[in-house]
Parts: sequence; structure tokens; C-alpha cells
Amino acid sequence: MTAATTMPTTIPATAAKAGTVETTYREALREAIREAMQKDDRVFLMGEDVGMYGGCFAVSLGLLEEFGPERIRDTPLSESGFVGAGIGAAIAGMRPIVEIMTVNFSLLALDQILNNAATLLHMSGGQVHVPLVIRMTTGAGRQLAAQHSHSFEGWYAHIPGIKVVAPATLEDARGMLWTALQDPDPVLLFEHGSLYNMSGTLAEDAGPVDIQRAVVRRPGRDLTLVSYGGSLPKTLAAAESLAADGIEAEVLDLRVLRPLDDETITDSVRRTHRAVIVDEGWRSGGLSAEISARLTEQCFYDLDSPVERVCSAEVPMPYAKHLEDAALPQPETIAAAGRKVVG
Amino acid sequence: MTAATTMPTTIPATAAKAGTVETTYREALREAIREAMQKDDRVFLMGEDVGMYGGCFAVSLGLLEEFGPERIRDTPLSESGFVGAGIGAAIAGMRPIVEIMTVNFSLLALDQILNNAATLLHMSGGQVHVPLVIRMTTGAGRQLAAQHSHSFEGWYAHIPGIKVVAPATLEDARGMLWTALQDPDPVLLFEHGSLYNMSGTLAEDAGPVDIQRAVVRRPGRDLTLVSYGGSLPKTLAAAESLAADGIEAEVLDLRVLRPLDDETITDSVRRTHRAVIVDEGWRSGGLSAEISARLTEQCFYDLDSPVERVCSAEVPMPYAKHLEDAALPQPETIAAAGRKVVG
Amino acid sequence: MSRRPAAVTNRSQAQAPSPTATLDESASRDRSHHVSLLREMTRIRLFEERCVELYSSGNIRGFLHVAIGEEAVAVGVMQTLTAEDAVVSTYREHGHALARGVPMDTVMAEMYGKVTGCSRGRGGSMHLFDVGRRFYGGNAIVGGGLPLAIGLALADKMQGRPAVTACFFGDGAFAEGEFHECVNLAALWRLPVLFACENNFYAMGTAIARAQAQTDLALRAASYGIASWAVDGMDVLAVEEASRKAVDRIRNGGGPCFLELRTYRFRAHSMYDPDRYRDKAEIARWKERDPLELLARRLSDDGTLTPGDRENMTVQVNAEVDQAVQAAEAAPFEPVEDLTRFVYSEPVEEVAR
Amino acid sequence: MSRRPAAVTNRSQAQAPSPTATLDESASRDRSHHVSLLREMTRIRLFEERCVELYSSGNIRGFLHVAIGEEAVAVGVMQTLTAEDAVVSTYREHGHALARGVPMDTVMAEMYGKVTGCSRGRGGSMHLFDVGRRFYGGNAIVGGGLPLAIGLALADKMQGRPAVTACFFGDGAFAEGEFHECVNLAALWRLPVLFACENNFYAMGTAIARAQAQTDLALRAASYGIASWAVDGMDVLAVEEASRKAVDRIRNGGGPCFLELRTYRFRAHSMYDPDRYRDKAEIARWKERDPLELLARRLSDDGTLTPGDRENMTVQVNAEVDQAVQAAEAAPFEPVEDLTRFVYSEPVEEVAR
Ligand SMILES: Cc1ncc(C[n+]2csc(CCOP(=O)(O)OP(=O)(O)O)c2C)c(N)n1
Ligand SMILES: Cc1ncc(C[n+]2csc(CCOP(=O)(O)OP(=O)(O)O)c2C)c(N)n1
Ligand SMILES: [Mg+2]
Ligand SMILES: [Mg+2]
Repeated sequence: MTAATTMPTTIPATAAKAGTVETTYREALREAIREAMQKDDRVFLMGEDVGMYGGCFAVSLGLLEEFGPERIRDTPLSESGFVGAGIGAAIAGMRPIVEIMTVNFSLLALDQILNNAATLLHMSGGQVHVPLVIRMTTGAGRQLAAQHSHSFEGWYAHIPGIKVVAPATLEDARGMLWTALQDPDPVLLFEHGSLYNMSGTLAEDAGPVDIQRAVVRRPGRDLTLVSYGGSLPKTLAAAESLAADGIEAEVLDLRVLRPLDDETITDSVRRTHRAVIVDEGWRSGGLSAEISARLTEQCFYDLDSPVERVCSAEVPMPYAKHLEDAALPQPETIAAAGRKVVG
Repeated sequence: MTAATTMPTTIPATAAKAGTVETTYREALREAIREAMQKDDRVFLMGEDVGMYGGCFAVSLGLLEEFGPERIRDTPLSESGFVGAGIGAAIAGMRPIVEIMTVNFSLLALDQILNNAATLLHMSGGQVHVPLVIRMTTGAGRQLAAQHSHSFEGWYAHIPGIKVVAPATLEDARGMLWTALQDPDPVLLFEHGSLYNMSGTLAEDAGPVDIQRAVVRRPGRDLTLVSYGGSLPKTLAAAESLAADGIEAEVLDLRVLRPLDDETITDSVRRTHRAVIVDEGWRSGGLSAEISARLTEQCFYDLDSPVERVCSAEVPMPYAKHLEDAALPQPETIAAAGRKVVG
Repeated sequence: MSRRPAAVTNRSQAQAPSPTATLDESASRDRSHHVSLLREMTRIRLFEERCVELYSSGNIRGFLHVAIGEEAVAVGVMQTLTAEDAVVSTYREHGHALARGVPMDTVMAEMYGKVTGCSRGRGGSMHLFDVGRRFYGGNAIVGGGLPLAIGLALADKMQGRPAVTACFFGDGAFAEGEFHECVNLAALWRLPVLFACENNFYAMGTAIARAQAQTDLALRAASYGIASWAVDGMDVLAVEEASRKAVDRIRNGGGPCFLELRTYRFRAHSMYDPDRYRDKAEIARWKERDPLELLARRLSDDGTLTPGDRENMTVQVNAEVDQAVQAAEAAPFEPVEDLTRFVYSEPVEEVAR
Repeated sequence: MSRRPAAVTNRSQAQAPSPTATLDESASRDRSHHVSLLREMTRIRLFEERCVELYSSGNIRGFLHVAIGEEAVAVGVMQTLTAEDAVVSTYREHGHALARGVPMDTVMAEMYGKVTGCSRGRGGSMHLFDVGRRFYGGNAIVGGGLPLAIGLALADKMQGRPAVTACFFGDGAFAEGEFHECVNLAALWRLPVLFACENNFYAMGTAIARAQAQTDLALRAASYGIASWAVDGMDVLAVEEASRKAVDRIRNGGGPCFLELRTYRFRAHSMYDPDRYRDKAEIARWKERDPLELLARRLSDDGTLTPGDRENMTVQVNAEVDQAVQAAEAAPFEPVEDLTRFVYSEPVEEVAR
């Protein structure tokens, strides 16, 4: 395992011991890249418009000036080519961070991700390691319509040979990258587009976090709300509204979508006996299905009611705001599902 | 809905009324293509080596001679290009059958399938219909190793806007294509590589079958084995071995992976109270997870034991036969899971 | 008025048809035609300027990419297409849609996400569709429209229709693998496709020289064995002339053609883009070749258009834009119950097909 | 012996280096070197002929693609690479692996699926790996190795290593979008990549003229702005000469080069292929240019090799093949409990890294 195994699970900012700084999810991601570039000269960032433009969502703004065009490497529009180049570079000793602007475009590189990155170690009989990190923006909520709003992180979590992480907090935005870079295998890191502007305080000395465990973001005894990424804030809001009704929901943040941290999930559900899974991905065959199936397999006799799922409507995302809102999990729909399993 | 809605569910060959012919899965697929080409001059077949070579698995052998190079259209190695061309041709009034040699290569065309074929109708507000059929070979069992052995049909079933079918019998190999071609939306048809040589009898007048319903391939009262495609023969074999132990398994053939026929599945499980899902896809986040989740949602209180899954090991498929065998669902592992849920 | 033949550089390996033989001189000689070109470009310009305002005021959301400065490309090419021809476009497609004849009020309603929009409000700025006018969108995957376009052309060809499919895409899309696959397929099968490459020298913040090893795109395209020209994309007459030559050739069975339409976007890539990567002087230089002003100057020089005429045209077009905005504001949203419609085709439509 | 410069056609747009300046004349003048070339080609030929037998007898399974007839390409190119250079190959890669120095017994054991195989039996014929020799597989997605290759080259370049990455791929792969993306990237970033295109004129059953609108692949590659040559791929000396020129150029910072190595497979695409699509006469014509016989004839003409020498060589190589088969048959399979190993890296390896 990686050095990260011994690292503590991420903790809420409020518990930070050292001094704190005001920051945003975007800045925390940028700090993580900067630190990795400083600490390890094998690390470089490659992708469309990461340099001169400053990153399509401004994550890498300023890094070109700091590290130069070799290490903050703008690419042409050639997703398969440059993702594959990241794989090759990882094999030959570099520690590339490849950025794909939006998860939809990653489909153009999926052959490389699945048939090469995820597969080379196995089909070479253990010889070819691919220590690559791929970052992408995921998710809806900004009226970007059907070709810019997908949530495929759960779909990617189907693939053996890769790891999938989804930071939902400032700590994880700051800390997951370094740990992912230490991992000898490909790690896909999904940044939810609606979180970039999320602000808050972060410990001044915030650093690497584990990429193995789910965590409880809000304790509760009556039911478990399983969530991650862009759905976490909505799920916490739903928990508040349930609390107003006297229902105490425990909120889990999966953090790592592959491999799933079964232990933390089942621990919680064995206590609460009820679960709702919140996933912005489509419902059928999504990550929510896997968690539901595992709960059946692992704590069938602990469940007091059927596991519920709150997912995106199974539609390509519409542009119009009222339709997009209706298509996505919302605090109200999450809370309603919570009431249903408790009730 | 399509004309197919009123068609009867496919029935076992033994019940055929008219004269019968000896045939194979491969020949049945070929006959289906031939008939479609004869009946509708908007139909054409396009893909790598479908013509001069005779089809990489000889499905289209002889069709070039019969229909000429315009309608049996060999393409260069350009999966994204020619799958997208099939989408465009479907939009403009043709009824293309696009063949992708093997499901692994379809990843190169996934952007076109997901971002265009599955999405155009919705994002055009209902204007752009894509009556396209894409055929591909899926599955392992022939020692083709990690880049030619995947089962992604369940993964494709995650995508709204497309339909996914998987013929497991001669009747379905013969009858699904025509119905798929009548569908106004994209249909993906998955042929399991291990079935091509399957032989048997087929009604002389075998024709179109529905692409909506799952069917019971073997009735039973003690548990339900849910299966499809290349796993069906293995599942039927497992049912025989369970029968030898006095356990009567009902075997379902899903036939259609999207949209799933919930009714037939839950009908069976409500009777048997126990279920094992057999799916050659990887387990985590696969189709088996979705069925398990739905069983929880739809018949939680009917279940006498947790739903089990028998899937492929979560590895890129190894070449060596003993490892490949160990990686795949087998009659023994299916039967063992059956005993477990009954026991 | 000069014909500016120098603006069209023949990059074809194949022998190009003689310009005199294939160019429709009469059309471009027609003064009223020139005025209509200016009006079309003005419609696009004022529509998009209004969109920028409406974006700032929050009436339009999502991504908004305007083509201000590039109007001559859309208008010039569209002149050469018939109603039977097909168009495939990009996410920077308001101009293509308007020039193709998609009514301005349906386009504006789409920007507002209203059910009266040309995509019922589901598409927004990046996904304008009008199948009745064979306008097949509006694709926000860079290069994603290219395979569709060759498929449309294939179907037209197989069904014996004399239609041409014009596919617009940018210099950035040229780097995508799909471009390579599609140009080869079109050339191999001699499909009736016009590859209309809008080279505005940037893909978001990436200048072409930082994305392409060989920046002469017309030369590159010619290597596939197709006729290929580089064109001054700021000169609507040059665009029309080149496009007519290409479309005639295609329609006459000459196989696909490639036009590199050299143009420039005067504004940032999208409303999110602070445009840090371009030199102000470069932008200013290109603005001197504003396609509207270039044409207007000619029309005023040759006496076709008085300052008053121009003023009138602006007033009329602004009225059209006002009307489109009012209609969009007044229009209803789609009922939220209809969210899951159009994932699959509906029975009633099936019957009608 | 003639140098056959006519076999190398310069397609580069860039200025080509003068042949006399960059070719290593001494190596090809060396007779013993020529004999070793023949031996290497013979090793590949006899290894693959044995594989065909072993396939028929069921000892080898899965897909088997032999390169019989194409040996000069693998052997010629490998002469020009050092141990520090990297190689990326295809599913038709026995010859590349053997010529690169991957021991024959590990390759044969891999065909048998044994744990002593160069990929522990997990890869089989299509996935031979030997990272110690910088032989990075064995890729069965057509074109799938190209992005890897440019990435390897990028890493070498960024780390200041003087290595060159040679990437083999076929005429069929040329049509894939990844080819386009990768050649452009390599050219743009001046990466040390040798694009070694094995043009055997067919992709499975599809003749090149039915797949490529422009069949002159070297010309097409040159359009990306890289040095590009078409080479007689049946003449191992011509291949070596061209490859040396290209590799020298690449190593000296000249950017990527493209070689179109014109060759032919004497047998069907795979063991499943009934080869219905090729003319018997065409095959016979190419067999007259069998690369082994071409070289052997020269060596016999210039007195380097007697018939006895040739016979001896065959006996020795056959003994090597026999030995490899025996070792493979005797070797164990991997324990089935190890099935799920190598999906993720193992801790012990992590420590060693
Ligand atoms: C496949 C894909 N990759 C990246 C993007 C993000 N993106 C949107 S527009 C654009 C630049 C495209 O440039 P170009 O093709 O020149 O068109 P222009 O915007 O200049 O009109 C990029 C990178 C995308 N939409 N699709
Ligand atoms: C992406 C992809 N598409 C299709 C195939 C099936 N296939 C295997 S080899 C081959 C022909 C490749 O031809 P070429 O590149 O010329 O190599 P050659 O076999 O002639 O050496 C095809 C179509 C594949 N393996 N990968
Ligand atoms: Mg551009
Ligand atoms: Mg070939």
C-alpha cells in the first residue's frame, strides 16, 4: 500500500489545530498542484488550456508563470492522445497530472483509460505500473445542458485497475492530490463544478489526506444518508431539515468511489438500520445501485426498510433551469426519501 | 411504441409449430441481416471487414456478394468516424446496422454513442430521431485476453436514450434485429462470442420477436436465477445441477438490458423469494448491482435471503485458460450461489 | 468592386475547376444581394450583442459563445446552400442558425430556455436545432459534429438526393482524431460534404501555433486527397465565392471539399473567459477588418448604401431583436412534468414518421 | 552488394539529412552483421512457423497473428536502437519482441500461458512485455500503442534521457484518430519518436486503397511537418539504413520521423482468417521477395554464406525453438489463487520503486 495508509482520515476544518486560512475549493486544488510541483519534479500538469488560459475553471491560474510551459503543458484538443501520453509518461518515470476539462470529453479518452491505464499492469504480468492522476470536472447545476453536465465518476468506478476519488470538502480538495500521486496506480479525481467557488477555512498546514476511507460528516442515529462530491452539501442540508422534524440522519461522504470503503458504510447502516443513497449519476446501473446491492449482501438482516436511492433523472441534462433543477437530487427530494425510509 | 409491442414473447424452439431448420446463432444473425436488407432498402450494414473479409466472426459472410459494396460497406479502422456516420445516416432516413467488431473497440466510439446517439433527441427537444442499430461482439471465454474479452453491455445499459438487447437463443438471434430496426431510437445489440457456434433448430418461419420482455427459460419454485446472453447456457446448466439436489431453480433470460423488464423479474422473485443474478460483467457497479438494488426496492419484504451475485472477477481478463475460467461465472459457481441462498 | 481573387488560395492536390466556369458571378454582382449579406451579418451581430447583455442580466445562462467578428463565414457559406442541403454546427452557432433561416425568435426563446425555443429550451445556446431546415445542431463536443455530417451526406448520397452537407468546425477541432477519420472517410467514399473550418487562430486560449505542428490547415486537408482552399473569412464575398465553387464541385460529384475560413473572434471565447492570452494590438488589428464594416465600406464606396440606409438597417434589425426578446420573455416554460420526454421517441411521432 | 538507395524515398517536407553524413556505413559493410541479420530473421520465422503448428495442435490459443514475410521490418529497425530506447508494438509482435532481445523461451512460455512467460501467461500472443528491455507491449487495440509511445518519449525528453521510442503500427492504424492526434503532438513537441508504420497493404481483409483516400502514407505523414520516408520493407538493409537515418535525426533533436515500411504478410491475418480477399498471384509475387531469401541470396552471391552455413543456421535456430517449446511445456501455470494479483500494484513492489 502507499504511504497514505497511515495517514489520518480528513477532519472537519473547525477542528484544525494550527492557524487557519480562508480559501476556496478551487484555490485548495491549485495549492495541491503547486505543492506537488514543488516537492517532486517528476510531477507536471497537462491538458487543454491549463496554461495560457489559466485552466477552463481557473484551477491552474498562475501556475504557468510559476513553473513554465514544460511542466504546465497546454495540449491541442486531442483527448485520447494526451491522456495516452500521460499514461506513457507515467510508465517512464514521470508523475503526470492530466486534466480533462469535463467528464463528457473523457469519453474520447476512455479507450486509453480502460484498455491501457487500467489494464497494462495486469496484462504485463505485473510489470507496467501507471502512476497517473487524471483530474476532471463533473456534474451539473450550471445549465450547461446535455453534453457538459454528466456525472460519470460512478460509472468509472466500475473499472478494475483504477481508483476513483471525489473531494467534497476543502480538506480533500487540498489533500487528495498528493496521496493520489504517491499511488502506483492510476487515480481519477473528480471535481464537481458546483464546488469550485465553495469557500471556508482550512488549516494553514493542511496537507495530504488518505484516499481510502469514507467519513461521517454528520453523526446521526435514525438513518444513513450516503453521499459524495457535489451532492454532499445538498445531503447535509437535507439532514438539517430532517433534524427539524426530529429525525437524526447520519451523513456519510464516500470520498473514494473505487474501491468503496464497505466497512464505514456498513458500520453506519448497522447502527441506523436504514439507508438512502444520494448520487448525482443516473440511477440505473450507477454507483447507487452498487452500494444498495452491497448493503443487501452485507447487512440484509440489519435493514429495517428497503434502501432508497436519490439520483438524477435518467435524461440527458436539459438547459432550462427549472428542468435541470427537477432532474437533480435536491435537499427536498433527499429529505423526502429520508422520511420515507424512517416512516 | 413500435409495432413489436404486440408481438409474442420468444418461445423455445421445441415449441415451434411450422417446419424447423437446423441452424446456428451465427447463421440466424446472418439471416436476420439478410431479411432486413431484402425487406427495407434503407437498411445497410457498415463496419470493419463486414464485406470482403466476410465479417470478423463470419456473421456477414456472403452478404457482400448478395447486396454489393454500397450496402455491405467496409470501413477503415475509424470507430468514432463510422459509428458517428451511422448516427448521421440514421437521422437522414437510412436504417444503418453498424458493426463494431468487439465491445472493447466501442470505447473509441463511446463519445458518439453517448454524447450524440443517446442525446440528440432530447437536446433537440424531440426533433432528431436516431433509428440506428449497433451490433457488437461481447464477452470472454476464448482466451483473447484483456483487450478483447470485456462484457460492457451492462455498462451501456446505464445510458438513457439507448436500448440494449442481448440475444441468448437462436430465436432471438434471428428475431431481435428486425424489431430493433423498427425502433425509432438507437438499439445496441450484443452478441456473445461464445454463442456464435451454438446450433439447434429454429422454426422455418421464425421472424421478429419483441425487444421488451424478459422470459422464463426454465420454470422453478425455489429460487430465481437471473441471467442473459453468454451466461444463459451456464445458468441453465447450473439449474440442472441444482435440480439433481432437489432444488428447482427458475431461470430468467433478461433479453433486454435497458429498459429492464422489472415486472417479469419481480413476478418470479415474489414467487421464489430468493434470487441469484448471473452477469459476466464486472461486479462493482455492473448490471447485477442494478437488478439487486431494484429487487430491494420492489420486493424487499418478499425476499427470504439476500440477493446474491455471480459475476466476473474484477480483473482485466487473463489469457491463460485456467485463469480465464476462474475469472468467469461457471455452472459450479452459479449452483453454489444458488445453494447458498436456498440453504 | 474588386473580386479579391487573391483571398482564395487553392491548396487542392486535385485539379481545381476554373473559377470562371464554376462561380456564379451574377449573384455577387447583384447589389441587392450585397445589401442582404450586410443585413444578415447585422442580424447576427446585433442578436449576439443583445445576448451578451442578456447574459450579464442573467436572462441567459450556461455557456454563451458568440461569433462576433466571424459573421462573414456563416453568411457567406449559407448563401451557397439550398433548402435541401444540410448543416451541422458547433456550440458557437447562433450565426449559422440565423443565416440558415432559423427564426430569430425561436433562437432567442431557446436562449431563455423557453418551450417556444427551437429546441424547446432543452438545448440552450450550444444546441440549436431546426430539423425542418436541416439544421442539425449545435454540438458542444469539439469535433463531435463531423461524424454526423459525413453520415448525413452518406444517407443523401445513398438515397440519390443531390444534397450537400456543410459542417462547421474550428481550428481546434482539426486536432481531434475524429477530424482525421471523417475527412478520410468522406474522401474515400466521395461524400458530398463541405468541411467549413472556421480558423479563428485560437481554440479557447490556445493559439494555433501552439496546437498544430503544421498551421497551414488547407495544406493539411489537401493531403487527404481532397480539394482545399484557404479563404479570407472576413470578406463575405470571398467566402461566398469560395463556398460556391466548393459546393458546386461537391454537388457535381467531385467529392468533399475543405475550406479554411480565416477569421477572428472579436470577443472572448465565452462569457467566462477573461481573454488573458491575446494581445490587445492583435485584436485591434483584426477589428480593422470587421466583416460588416468591410462590406459596408464597399457598398458605400460604390454608392449602393447611404449612411441613412445603414442606419435604417440597424433600426430594423434591432426591432427584430427586440421583438424576439419580448416574445421569449412572454413565452412559457415547458411543464416540469415533461422532464423525461424525448429520452425515447414517443408513439405519436412514430406513427407520423 | 548494392546499397539500394532507391528503396528509400524521401517524403519529408523538412530538409533531409544527407545520407552520407548520417548513415552508419560501417555496420552494414560488416559481413558478420549481415549474417546476424539473417539469423535474427530466421529466429522469427522459425519461431512463428512453430507457433502456427502449436496453434493447430491446441497448445497455443486465443488470437495468433504471425508476421511471416515481415521479418525485415522488425530486425532492421531494432538494429538501430540502443538498450535505453523504448519499443511499443502491436498484437503482431513476436518478431519485434524477439528482435528486441526478449528471450525466446519467455516468449514461447507466454504463448503457452505459463507463469514463466514474459507476461506471466496473462498476456498471451498479443501482449508480450519486457519492461527491463523497455519493450512496452503488445497492444491489441489498433492504434492504442501510439499515445503510449509519445508519452514514453515525452518522459524521456523531460528527464533529459537521450532515448528514442520506436512505435510499430500498421497501415490500418493510420486511419484511427489516435494516429492523427499523436503525430501532431509528437511533431508539435518535437518528441523523440520513430513512427514505424508497417504497411503490409491490408488491415485484416481491407486493402489499403479501400481504407485510405490517399494511399501514399509517407506523403500523408509528411504533411504534419515531420521527416518521412517510404522504405522497401522486404530489404532488411534498406530498413536498417532508413531507420538509422531516422533514429540519428531524432536523437539529435530533429523531432519525430515517420517510416512507411512497405511489406507483406505471407499468411492470413490470424489463424481464424481464411484469407478470401487476396489474390493468390499477389501473394506469390510478394513471396518472391521473401526478406530472408533476399538477404540470403546476397550473402551467398558475395560469398559470405555457403549453403552449409545456412543449413547450420537453421539447425541452430530450430534447436533454440525446440528448447523454448520444451521449457514452455515443462513450466508451471500460475496458481489460480493469484488471479486477482496485478489489478493494483502490490506493497512490496511499492517499496522497491
Ligand atoms: C471534446 C472537447 N474538448 C474540449 C472542449 C472544451 N472546449 C470548448 S470550445 C474549445 C475550443 C475549440 O476551439 P475551436 O475548434 O478552434 O473553435 P472556436 O471556439 O475557436 O470557435 C474547447 C477546448 C469541448 N467542448 N469538447
Ligand atoms: C480499435 C480496433 N479496431 C479493430 C480491431 C480488430 N483488428 C485487429 S487487427 C486489425 C487490422 C489492423 O491492420 P493493420 O493496422 O494494417 O495491421 P496488420 O494486422 O496489417 O499488421 C483489426 C481491424 C482492433 N484490434 N482494434
Ligand atoms: Mg478556433
Ligand atoms: Mg496492415
